[in-house]
Amino acid sequence: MKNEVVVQFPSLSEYESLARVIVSSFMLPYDPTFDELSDVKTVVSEAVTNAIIHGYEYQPGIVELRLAIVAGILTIVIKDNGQGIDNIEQVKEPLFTTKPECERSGMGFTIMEQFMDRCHIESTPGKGTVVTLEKMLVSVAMGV
Amino acid sequence: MKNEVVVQFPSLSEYESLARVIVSSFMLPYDPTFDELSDVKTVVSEAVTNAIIHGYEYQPGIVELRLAIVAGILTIVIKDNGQGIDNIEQVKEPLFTTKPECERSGMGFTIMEQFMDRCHIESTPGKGTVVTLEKMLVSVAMGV
Amino acid sequence: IGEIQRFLRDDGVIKVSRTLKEIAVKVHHQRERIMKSTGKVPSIHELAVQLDLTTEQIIEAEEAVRRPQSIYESIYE
Ligand SMILES: Nc1ncnc2c1ncn2[C@@H]1O[C@H](COP(=O)(O)OP(=O)(O)O)[C@@H](O)[C@H]1O
Ligand SMILES: Nc1ncnc2c1ncn2[C@@H]1O[C@H](COP(=O)(O)OP(=O)(O)O)[C@@H](O)[C@H]1O
Ligand SMILES: [Mg+2]
Ligand SMILES: [Mg+2]
Repeated sequence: MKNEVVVQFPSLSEYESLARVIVSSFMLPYDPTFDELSDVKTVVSEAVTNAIIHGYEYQPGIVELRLAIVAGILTIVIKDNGQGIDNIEQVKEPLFTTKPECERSGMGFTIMEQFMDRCHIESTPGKGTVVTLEKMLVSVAMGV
Repeated sequence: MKNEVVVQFPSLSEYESLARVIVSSFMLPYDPTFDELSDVKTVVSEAVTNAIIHGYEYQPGIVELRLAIVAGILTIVIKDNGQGIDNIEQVKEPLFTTKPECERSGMGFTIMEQFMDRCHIESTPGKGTVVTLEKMLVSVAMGV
Repeated sequence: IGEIQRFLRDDGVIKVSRTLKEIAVKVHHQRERIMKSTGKVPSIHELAVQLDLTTEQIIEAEEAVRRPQSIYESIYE
């Protein structure tokens, strides 16, 4: 990908914040509004948290974050080499969660689909998960 | 390295700010003082700028930033696969610069040595440069 | 802000978390003001210019006030 930023960080929740500021700073040249930025940060939080608690189940691992903006479309890829997902259609359903005991809302993927223009999940059980999120940036779309 | 964060970004000056917020977010859980953070951001700017303008001479390339904190010591590694440095002792000298036409100050490495506890340069002409910077964090040292 | 920073610099041991929290409060108020007067959400750049801050500072501040530690501080200060 052209002008891509790649980040690898340990699967610890303290790095969720790092992922959020990275995406914020990455978007800055495109003059995002406060709301755009906050939506994107929210989905990054959801995907990174998923990698840490579901992918790696709090075990040590590496989460990879890739960012690119091509023709006004922001692409965010969040990858883990964790346990993977058996039934992708099922996990996308609102309120579906495999960790009800954790006070998780089961709304992570629903939020990602809502806030972004595209949310694509690829996963191999036992190998890991790649979530690809895309968003057309308004400021760019308006030619601002 | 334990709990290491690795970032790869294109050799464009617009990513200098990304490098700065990354190091800032990385240090924040250690509750740094204002001076500590501002010093560290300054040295990251210097090293990243060097990679872009001297290492790659504004040509496309990848800059790698690695961060780790072990036992209260922050280690920052900035790596490029650019043209490398012939005489390391010479470039460390205050005011030495190979780009006087660029209004560079020749103080980059002097600042890095001043603000950090250690500044180590490894370089292979034609292959690239690795700058390793270390700093004992006061907040951690004081057990704050 | 420049003034505050200079003051904090003199002190030397002032924690960044505190400065960032102050910035976040300013950003929040300015954002509300802009939304009331124009009905639009300002961009980060606009806010930075209006408040004489860097966009970097705004990003850092926004994130800093999310931290549980900062919430703790704002409750007990
Ligand atoms: N990276 C991942 N690796 C493995 N499973 C995942 C991953 N992300 C999500 N899942 C599965 O998808 C379900 C739904 O995710 P989500 O919508 O974010 O809700 P929640 O995280 O609240 O459970 C999770 O409960 C989990 O079973
Ligand atoms: N990453 C690098 N790759 C190649 N040469 C470098 C690199 N960093 C620094 N140098 C060399 O070291 C010199 C001194 O660097 P510095 O002290 O930062 O001063 P300045 O950047 O102002 O020239 C530069 O002029 C350049 O010749
Ligand atoms: Mg979730
Ligand atoms: Mg320099």
